[in-house]
Amino acid sequence: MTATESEQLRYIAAQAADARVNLEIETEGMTLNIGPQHPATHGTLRIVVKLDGEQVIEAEPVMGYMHRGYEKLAEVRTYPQVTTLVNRIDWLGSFANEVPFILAAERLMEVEAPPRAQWIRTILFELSRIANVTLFLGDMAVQVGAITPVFFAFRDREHVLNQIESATGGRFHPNFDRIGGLKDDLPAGWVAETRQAMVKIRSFCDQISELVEGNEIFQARTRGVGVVPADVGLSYGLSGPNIRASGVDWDVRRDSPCGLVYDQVDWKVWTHPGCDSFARFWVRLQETREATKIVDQLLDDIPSGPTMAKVPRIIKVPAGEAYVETENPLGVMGYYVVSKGDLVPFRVKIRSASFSNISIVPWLLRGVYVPDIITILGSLYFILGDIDR
Amino acid sequence: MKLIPGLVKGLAVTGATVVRTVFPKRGLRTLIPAPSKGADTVQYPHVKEAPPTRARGVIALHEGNCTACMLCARECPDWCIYIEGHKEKAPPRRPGGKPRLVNKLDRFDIDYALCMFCGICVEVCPFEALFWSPEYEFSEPRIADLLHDKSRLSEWMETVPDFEDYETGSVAKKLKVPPT
Amino acid sequence: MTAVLEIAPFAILADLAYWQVTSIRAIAGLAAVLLVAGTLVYVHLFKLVSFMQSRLGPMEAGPYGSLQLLAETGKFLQKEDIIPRRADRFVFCTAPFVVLVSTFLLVVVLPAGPDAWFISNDLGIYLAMAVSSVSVIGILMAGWGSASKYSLIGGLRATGQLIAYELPLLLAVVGVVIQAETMNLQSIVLTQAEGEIFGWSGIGNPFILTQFLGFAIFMIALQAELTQTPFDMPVAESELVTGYMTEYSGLRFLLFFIGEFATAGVFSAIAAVLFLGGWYIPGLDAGSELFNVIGPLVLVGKVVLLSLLIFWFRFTFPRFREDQLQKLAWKYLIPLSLANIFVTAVLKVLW
Amino acid sequence: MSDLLVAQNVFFGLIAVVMLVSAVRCVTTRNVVHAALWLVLVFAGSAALFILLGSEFVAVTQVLVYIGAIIVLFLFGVMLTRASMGDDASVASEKRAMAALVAVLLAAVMGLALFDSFSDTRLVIDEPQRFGVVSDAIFSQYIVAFEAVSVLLLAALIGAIVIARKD
Repeated sequence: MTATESEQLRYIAAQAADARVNLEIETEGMTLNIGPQHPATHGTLRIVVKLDGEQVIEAEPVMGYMHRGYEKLAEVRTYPQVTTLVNRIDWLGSFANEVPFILAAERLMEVEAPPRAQWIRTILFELSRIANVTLFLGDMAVQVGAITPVFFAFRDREHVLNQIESATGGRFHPNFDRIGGLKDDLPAGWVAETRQAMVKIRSFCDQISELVEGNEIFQARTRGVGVVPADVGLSYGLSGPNIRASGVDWDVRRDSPCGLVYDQVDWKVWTHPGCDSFARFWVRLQETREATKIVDQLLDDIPSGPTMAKVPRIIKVPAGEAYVETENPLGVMGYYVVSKGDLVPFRVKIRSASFSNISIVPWLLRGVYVPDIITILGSLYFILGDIDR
Repeated sequence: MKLIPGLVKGLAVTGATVVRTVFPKRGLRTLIPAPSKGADTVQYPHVKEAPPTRARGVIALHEGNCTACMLCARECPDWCIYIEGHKEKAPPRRPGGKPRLVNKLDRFDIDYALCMFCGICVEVCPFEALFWSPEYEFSEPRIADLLHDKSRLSEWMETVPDFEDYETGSVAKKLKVPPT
Repeated sequence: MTAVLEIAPFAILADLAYWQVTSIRAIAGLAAVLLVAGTLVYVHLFKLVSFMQSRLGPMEAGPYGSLQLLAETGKFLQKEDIIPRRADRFVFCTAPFVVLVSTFLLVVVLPAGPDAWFISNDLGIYLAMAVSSVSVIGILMAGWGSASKYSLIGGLRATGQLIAYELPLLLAVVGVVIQAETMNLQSIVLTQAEGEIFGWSGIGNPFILTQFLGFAIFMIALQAELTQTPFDMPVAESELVTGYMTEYSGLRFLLFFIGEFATAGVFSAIAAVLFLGGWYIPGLDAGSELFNVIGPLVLVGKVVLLSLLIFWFRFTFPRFREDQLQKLAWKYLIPLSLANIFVTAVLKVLW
Repeated sequence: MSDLLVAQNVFFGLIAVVMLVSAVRCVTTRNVVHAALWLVLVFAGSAALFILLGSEFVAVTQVLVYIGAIIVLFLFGVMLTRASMGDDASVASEKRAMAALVAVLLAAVMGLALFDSFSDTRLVIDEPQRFGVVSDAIFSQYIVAFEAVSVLLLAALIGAIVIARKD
């Protein structure tokens, strides 16, 4: 794409203008393996970068070290079993992984969850977003060298995880969503406790914004680093906060809220025109705050009623195909489910957000310095399970 | 230009955390340092975490209810449940009736090294024989010891808590845990 | 009180043979470096930082985790000493010692009391600055000798950074030297103890008041010399995996670890001597024998205070990028410290 | 006094041996980084010799400038340009004769100069030379030379920048 190329050239020129090594001196390039075992890769992503001094000439992500074959596994698992599996794709916001799959299956079976179930689903969805993004807020600070914020992140994420656990029984892998509703209803006192947790999360956001966002060094490290122009981002399939940080006002929650009750609450989609790493951090910080607001509003009026629609005990999904996507913490996640009327899905194609998000990495890393690689990777925020599936 | 530089604000945040951690007390005893109370962490082996009632810690077996129907073993996504049983004659329910054939459980093992704690077995059990206990301290130095057999699984029954009440607005029925 | 001290060890010291005095000094030097480093690790790295992150830090070994350091040392000593196959064995193995030697040589110029010093001569701070620059070689050796790209990049970054920040460090000291008219650290302490502020000699004249700019520059440059966080690009864990120390394990890693904290302690002590009056506390006679006993403690107290600043910064801030920290050194710190020298010199001549 | 003299002679011998060995290793090793590291020992030895002569200032300056800066820059340059680990056959193979010639000439010139000025002078070292004396000498007796060297260094600095920046 020509727009892509020209944007990139301009970007490289801007990056290299002030301190480009004199090209007439013959220097030996160096190939540096970042990963598969490296603190910045959150697991086993490997990025092969060719360096000229400290400047990246070429970068290539190597994926698949953690490939677990979920799409294939799903073909030999019944629908309830698949729910357990897909939990583990993005392990930090795991409830959010179940939802689009369940929604796709529900669409095929033509059942709809009762309003109470939809409501609770949305609450848990946002809670898992908070659990995921709070960790990003701390982790991003660690990537640029500040150690303390990540401890705050783990500390306050605990409140949210406790709520998820006391409702679903699973701290990391809730496995709470069922075709036609939810496994169980909320325990008594859960609403009040969640409200308290939201207060804690808001104060955590304030702390982070003072400790990290407002910090001059952090801004110097992130502003203007890893600029993703909107058209480039869209052409690479970026989604979620990453594309909203490039000023694209696109949020599946608002634009096509299928099965979730985002249209019932008053909230805002945050965008930032900065396109850089700082913008991505800022958007996520605002989204965490917004998520606490959504949860608070939803908690106010959960409708009463059953949490499970009438579904047969043994689930056989009628033949057909459905694609449902939701706005997961990492970006747009979609499940394309093809059924032949069996107990097991015929084919499940998972569109995970991180996989698309890091496809821009080679484009983005060309011409940056080694420390910026880490900033960019950190700000794009991927979960290895979400890339390799 | 901001009034207070972000660097100073950052220092204030960490500094305030130190003060809050070391001097958590309010009122007269403010100046007595008590970090053990102020810290957000707990000293785990000394202080135990209290998991919520629903926490999926370990699966308990109520042996009397199990009919060795194999539903759980079949639905388990990673096939970590091993069941063997045989049919046995049982005395008639009413005096004078015919003797019944009941399924008797010989073996019921769950391999926790394989289990991924999804809870499907507990859910599909039609006879209320499997329950979740929030107990979480059953790690073993040897992986073979993670295979819990029938008696071990029945012991967990004592730790199964009562089901808790539901939030207002719920129409779900509260289940009962059978006495051990 | 002085009578007691006359019969205390100090009187005996005078009659000892040269080798005895020397060995006492060597042991005292080791103790000064290791004890201070241990204190810093416990007080700051284990406890202060934990409190910053609202946790408790080590609690199990000894009362309140106070013996944790011994446990850690034992652990490091037991660990396998891994040398990468393609590493330059000799360079790789000597590097930590070079770094450590530089630290131990630094301590010799520090005065801890009117008579408690290792050497006291005109070299003073100049020797300290010269010796501290030797550690760069150790770091380069470690970076190059490890046969690892991360180490190499870390070593190169460390060198670039240390060269850049040695200058402001030295130049910040010059202001103090001009004001005290000596490079002898003992005399610098005495000058501060006997100085007066506009005729008021209540607290002496700690140079932090008159040389505040110098102090600030010194502390910033110090942070960079120690490769602590805003300037820890060379050891950046999240990208270079602790840079030049990547391949080290066991004892040799321990040496680097000790070196890091010992250097932090010694440099804080130098800063304390230069700017905070060293072993002197206001209200007492600087010549008093008492200071031979409490002087070291006072100095350690000041060291803990100054290193608290270092570690507070370290665990609060993100790190600069390499080009940014070079820019900070060359564009701001060096011109500022030159201006500081100029102003100090002019004022010195005018007064 | 004589005790001190004996000690001085012993240490001079030790230092001289170390310096000689390192100097020889420095030019014979095939590893550039090792050569630079041997050079460190040579410089450290000469600093020690200066201390034996009682000129502490020069000794410390030797450490600060030569070990702390020049060698570091050497190593820096070597590592930046060729990071070849281990021995490098191309080092010290060409232009050996030329190097030997230059070395011999340099040694001859320096030896002559030293003998010429100090042939029968006995240095009496009562106490270490004070900094004040050095600075007084630099800024009065040798002021012209000092300034000339400063200007030369400045010129070199500017020249280096001009060469480095082609744009």
